[in-house]
Amino acid sequence: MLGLNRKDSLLFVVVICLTMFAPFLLNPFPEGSELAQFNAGYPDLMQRFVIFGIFAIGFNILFGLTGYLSFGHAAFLGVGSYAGVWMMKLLTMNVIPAILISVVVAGLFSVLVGYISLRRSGIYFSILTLAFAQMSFSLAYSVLTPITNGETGLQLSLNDPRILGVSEVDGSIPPANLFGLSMRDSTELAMGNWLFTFNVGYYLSAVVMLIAFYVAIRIFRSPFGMMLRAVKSNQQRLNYTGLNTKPYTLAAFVISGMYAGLAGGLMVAMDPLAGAERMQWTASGEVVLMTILGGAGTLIGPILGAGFIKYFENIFSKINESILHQWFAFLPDGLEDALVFMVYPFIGKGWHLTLGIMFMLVVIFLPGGLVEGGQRLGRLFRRRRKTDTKPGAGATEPAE
Amino acid sequence: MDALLLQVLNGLDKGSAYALIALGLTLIFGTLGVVNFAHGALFMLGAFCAVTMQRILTLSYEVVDETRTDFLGNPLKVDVPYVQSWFGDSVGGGIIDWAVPISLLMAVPVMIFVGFAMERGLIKHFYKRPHADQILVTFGLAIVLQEIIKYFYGANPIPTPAPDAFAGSFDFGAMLGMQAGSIIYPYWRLVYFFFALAIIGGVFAFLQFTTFGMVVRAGMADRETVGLLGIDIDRRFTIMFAIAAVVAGLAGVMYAPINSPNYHMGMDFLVLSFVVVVVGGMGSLPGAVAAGFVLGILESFASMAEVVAFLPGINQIIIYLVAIIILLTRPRGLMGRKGVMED
Amino acid sequence: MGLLEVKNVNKRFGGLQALGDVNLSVAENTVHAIIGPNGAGKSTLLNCLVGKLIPDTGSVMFDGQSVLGRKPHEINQMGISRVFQTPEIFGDLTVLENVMIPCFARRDGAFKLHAFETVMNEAEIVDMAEAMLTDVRMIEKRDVHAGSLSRGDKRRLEMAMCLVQQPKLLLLDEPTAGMARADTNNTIDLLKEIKASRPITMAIIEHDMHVVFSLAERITVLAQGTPLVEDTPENIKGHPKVQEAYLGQSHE
Amino acid sequence: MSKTDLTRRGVMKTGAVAGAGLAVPTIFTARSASAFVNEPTGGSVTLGFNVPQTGPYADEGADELRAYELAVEHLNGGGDGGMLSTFSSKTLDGTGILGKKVEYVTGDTQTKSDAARASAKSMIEKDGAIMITGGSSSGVAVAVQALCQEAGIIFMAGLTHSNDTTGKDRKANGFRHFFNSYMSGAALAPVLANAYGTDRKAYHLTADYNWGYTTEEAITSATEAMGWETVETVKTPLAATDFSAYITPVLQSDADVLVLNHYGGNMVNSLTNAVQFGLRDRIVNGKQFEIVVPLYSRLMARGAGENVKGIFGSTNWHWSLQDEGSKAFTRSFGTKYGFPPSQAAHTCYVQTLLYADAVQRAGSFNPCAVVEALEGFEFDGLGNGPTLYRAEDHQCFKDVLVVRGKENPTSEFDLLEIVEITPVAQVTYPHDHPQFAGGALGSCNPGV
Repeated sequence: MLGLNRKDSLLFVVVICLTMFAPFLLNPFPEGSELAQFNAGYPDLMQRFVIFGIFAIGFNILFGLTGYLSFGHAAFLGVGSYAGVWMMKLLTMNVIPAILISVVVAGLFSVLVGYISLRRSGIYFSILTLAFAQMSFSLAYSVLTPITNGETGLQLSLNDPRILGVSEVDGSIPPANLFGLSMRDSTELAMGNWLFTFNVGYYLSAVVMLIAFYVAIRIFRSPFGMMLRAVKSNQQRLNYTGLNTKPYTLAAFVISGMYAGLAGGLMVAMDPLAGAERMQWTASGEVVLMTILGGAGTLIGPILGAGFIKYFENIFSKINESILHQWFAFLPDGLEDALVFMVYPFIGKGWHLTLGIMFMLVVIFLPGGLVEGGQRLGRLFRRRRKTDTKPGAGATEPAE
Repeated sequence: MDALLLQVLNGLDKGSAYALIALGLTLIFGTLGVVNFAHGALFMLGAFCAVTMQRILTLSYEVVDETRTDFLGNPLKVDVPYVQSWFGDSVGGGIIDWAVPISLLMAVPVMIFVGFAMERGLIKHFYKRPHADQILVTFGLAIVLQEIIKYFYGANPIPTPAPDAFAGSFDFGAMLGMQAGSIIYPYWRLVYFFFALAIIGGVFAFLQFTTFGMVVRAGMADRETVGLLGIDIDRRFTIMFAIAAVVAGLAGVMYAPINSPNYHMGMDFLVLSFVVVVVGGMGSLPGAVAAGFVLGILESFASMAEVVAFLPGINQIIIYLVAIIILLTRPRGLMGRKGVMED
Repeated sequence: MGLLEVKNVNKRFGGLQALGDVNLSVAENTVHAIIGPNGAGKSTLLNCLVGKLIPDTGSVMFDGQSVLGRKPHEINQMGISRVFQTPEIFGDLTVLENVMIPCFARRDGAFKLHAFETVMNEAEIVDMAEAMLTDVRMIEKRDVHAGSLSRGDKRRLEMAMCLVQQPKLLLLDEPTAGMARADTNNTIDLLKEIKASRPITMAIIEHDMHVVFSLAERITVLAQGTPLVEDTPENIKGHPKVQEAYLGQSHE
Repeated sequence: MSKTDLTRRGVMKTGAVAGAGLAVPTIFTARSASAFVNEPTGGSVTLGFNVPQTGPYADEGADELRAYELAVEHLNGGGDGGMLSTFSSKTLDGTGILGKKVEYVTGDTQTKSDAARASAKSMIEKDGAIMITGGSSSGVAVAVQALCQEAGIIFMAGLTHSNDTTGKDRKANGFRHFFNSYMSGAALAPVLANAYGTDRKAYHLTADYNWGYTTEEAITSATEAMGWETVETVKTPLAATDFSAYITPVLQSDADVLVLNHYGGNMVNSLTNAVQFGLRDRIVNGKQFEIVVPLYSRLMARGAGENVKGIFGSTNWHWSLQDEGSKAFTRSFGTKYGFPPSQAAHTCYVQTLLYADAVQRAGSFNPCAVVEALEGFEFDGLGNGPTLYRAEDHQCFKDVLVVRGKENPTSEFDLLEIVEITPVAQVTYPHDHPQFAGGALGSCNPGV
């Protein structure tokens, strides 16, 4: 299908289904039930899942294939966001130009950073990218305030010039749209006690992510992708084979920078604000963690990792003490309090702690990330089925 | 001129902190080959040893003072530290006053224990794993450590003043025959600087003049070979890790009076320390120390109003800018060796 | 005029004169061995040929063009391939992919952004690589990860990767180092086969005299960074200078 | 199992669809569902408390959260009623808002605009919150305020002191009870002139971001109007932890006052460093050297320990105020939690009450009705004397406190003493004042 082999086609179809039916899949618990707290099927979080998915897919093209660990990738996302907001301020609220300019500007910026940083490898490369990103962040937060609006973040205002559009509609800023279709519009579907929300912005992001994912698969399976894996494996041999590694790594760097810009542009399209913290080293670190957590070098891993982290950030941080008391209300008072006391440090303001513990557990027990967890489960399941039918038939699981 | 001299002095204590953290970081990297993102957290734990010691010394019982009222209008309960009531106001007060230096005594065993536990329990299993995994697991650990501290001590900075004896500042200006008060420098920062020199000197002497240190240096130069010599390198690695933890911890204890400790101070220092280590050259101890001081002093220079007026924002980015320039002109940092962490 | 002309090449490392006035001429379609005791400068010379090192003085001409100042990949594109002493292969890739990469390099040059083709759809390249693997009798291992091959297979694979580029000059750095006698003989046979089947020039650095005398048509003896003699194997065998400098020490 | 967060989504549980149990899909769009976004239709209404729970302001956020919980308790008729009894408007009677029980959801702003907006959005989209409040920095307040404007939700700002929140970034759906940089300057300057004289040379260290800029501008213009001279203004990086490099140049200047336009951790460190370098022991131009901290936070001042003693600053509110409202609030907060509330807690508590009261008076949760009810609203009994919610910029005008670090604190909470209660007239400015220029409220947005 679409030039993919059977296994990749299958994976792609699965991802298509997951994203298209996400409003159902992420809302498994009925409204009003105690577990509804764990529902993630609301537009903002679904958008974040796919947007950070794009970011991580792009990062994985660089890190997963070439092994170059960039610690400053958030800078491209940030730069893309700023470009996107400016496009909305100056040109039109249609999201297409904003997204395009985000990709272009992030691409150009990554050419500059990549050209310089790729002169070094290993940790020296990481520190160079980190340095560029931190400089971008610091400057955006302070002296570049006229362009970036500093601490507050660049946002739309009622007196933006907006050449191909209007500055305001009845005292409000017009919403971001795709040829008139507002990103904020949603349709809701009620089935029994369940309520599902289908949001225009989410589906736009999801389609973009599917395209991005498809492109990533193609890159992984292309000669170019093979060269990038060769870079990771043995640069010296590649040089003595007549290939110039620099343009390959630079191309990978720029492609992944453009993915970051695309993610930044989409973020702006969903929510027209660009904050400087997007470029901070913690944000760069986050995408590294997403990729490693999901499984670096695998196709689906980064998306899983992105979902995992964003889920924690948005769902666990919102559980508070009174919700805990509700959950354990059926227990005797003393036990209820004891349980709340034990769980409390890990939720709400303690969500960082839980995340830290999860990082450690995953990396200790699943060296290949969440994908490896999935593979192990699959193998376990398959082996059990195999031993039932045909004992002794060992299957070699081709690596993703 | 005196302005420059002042900034050099300022750079020295900042540089001391960078150098001490970077020293431990590069020691761990050089011997164990582990990228330790939890090293900043060790620095933070050290600072909280000082906070804890202060809390222990000021453990109090309550005395109700009927003449005054608290915010709700009830009789005021006044806390009287046990130490003060046992030893009398002057001696007890003096002991409390010296909480930070006293906590050095506590910090050493605590940090040795933390170092041991970390290395045996976690880091050991990651020697052979890719650097990315090491980063992830130590980063997770750093988050866990700082969240635990936050749970018990809150997010706000906690004041841990230096003993009164060191409270004032030293008038260099008057000493050098310049106008009095033009160059002054707090005593505690001087203490910190000399303390850092002593620790750095101690670590170097240890590596230089003991057989243990010799093996470790050999290990840093060529890990494989030393492993082949049949020396029990594992045990030495553990000890090395504990030493690095102690260095970071002591740096943290002594830093507490300079800026009130808070739970995220480790992360604040972590990134800069990494830059310092890399600029110094991965795995090079003298490089780390030199880079610490160089970057500390440059950072101070860059924050001078004259410089900022000329290059707006330079004070925000100087360290990164210098790091880029150094790495582009000297591929492996100031004193790095070839082939270390380049793939 | 040989295919490779090395003239007056000097290289110093600090106080050590690694190469002193080296002159060497490798004629087209010959097998030329470079021998000499340890530290004679053989590897340094090789590194100067492929662009890893730049000589202090002198010239290295290949096919009428200077290789000096060119990057390793450019020199390779001129038609020089190198087999390393410890096999340099792509351990994370499969055997077939290992061979396909030089095929791409040969067809597309030093860089091409072919990000949208699919590797396995490149029939021409796959055919070329499979044919090569058949030649070196490794076709049955085409889907194995190269990192898990035996040392002999790795060397064989590396040779296939070099040969598939159809280089004008193949540089072999101790191709039988660390091999058992049987493997060594296999390698000799393989190299003979290669030589017989196509027009190719080879320069071999080798310790093992058995290999040298089985293959070489001309031999240059290096000692302490300078060429002692250059002659045919027959003449080298009895040459007194060589006996003294080299064979005298290491021949059992 | 029966206690649930009834929200817009709560309809699903109690409404017609639920009983049927037949999975007959009902499709409707948000547009047509109700008159305004998240209209509460069940027996309860959900408010969103968006405060920093991680990061440097986590403790301040925790205090805000305590105040919110207290406010919800009082609105629902629990506890001792707190300020409900002292509030000049008597519409709130402890039966929730418009008879609906008040529920709440919490979120973490992380003191980052992005995270704060994500959290606010989840409250709006997932939990059906009708109002968002909280926050501990101006960047977050402005970002969330803009989001609420777009989404059609009321935003009641928490602790935000930058002029921009009700200046160039003001929004029709957003309201601020807290005071601002201008007010700090206007209140502080006369007190400073009184204490230190009118012939002073000030050196400013300013945090390098929006709030720092507006505070520096406000303080310099207010003090210059009193006759002070501004010798130098230097920006310091937000990430700075050690300010020695910025403090020492002060020694070389002929300044005799240092103004620290810093907040939170920055303030703690810069003040500590300044005292370490002996600035307070200096005599310059024949005068005692002084330090001023324009915006005081008691929570943060604790981090600076002894160093705050005798240092002037301004604050929105302090628990030692003796009016009935403040006493009532301090009493019920202190009884519940065991320590006095911070100014952040106070403003958050008051904002919740003000919102509830506005809804009650308007008789509707419709944001536009609430905006109308709050605009130009005059009230008293909430701790700062008679107060006006000005219609033009949605800023509260009330008395401002000038405080000084206490020499002999009786407890760890008793760090500040009130020097002067600056009357509201002195801190009032025209809504088109240059420091607030460039913004427009726009029109209220009910979200549909």
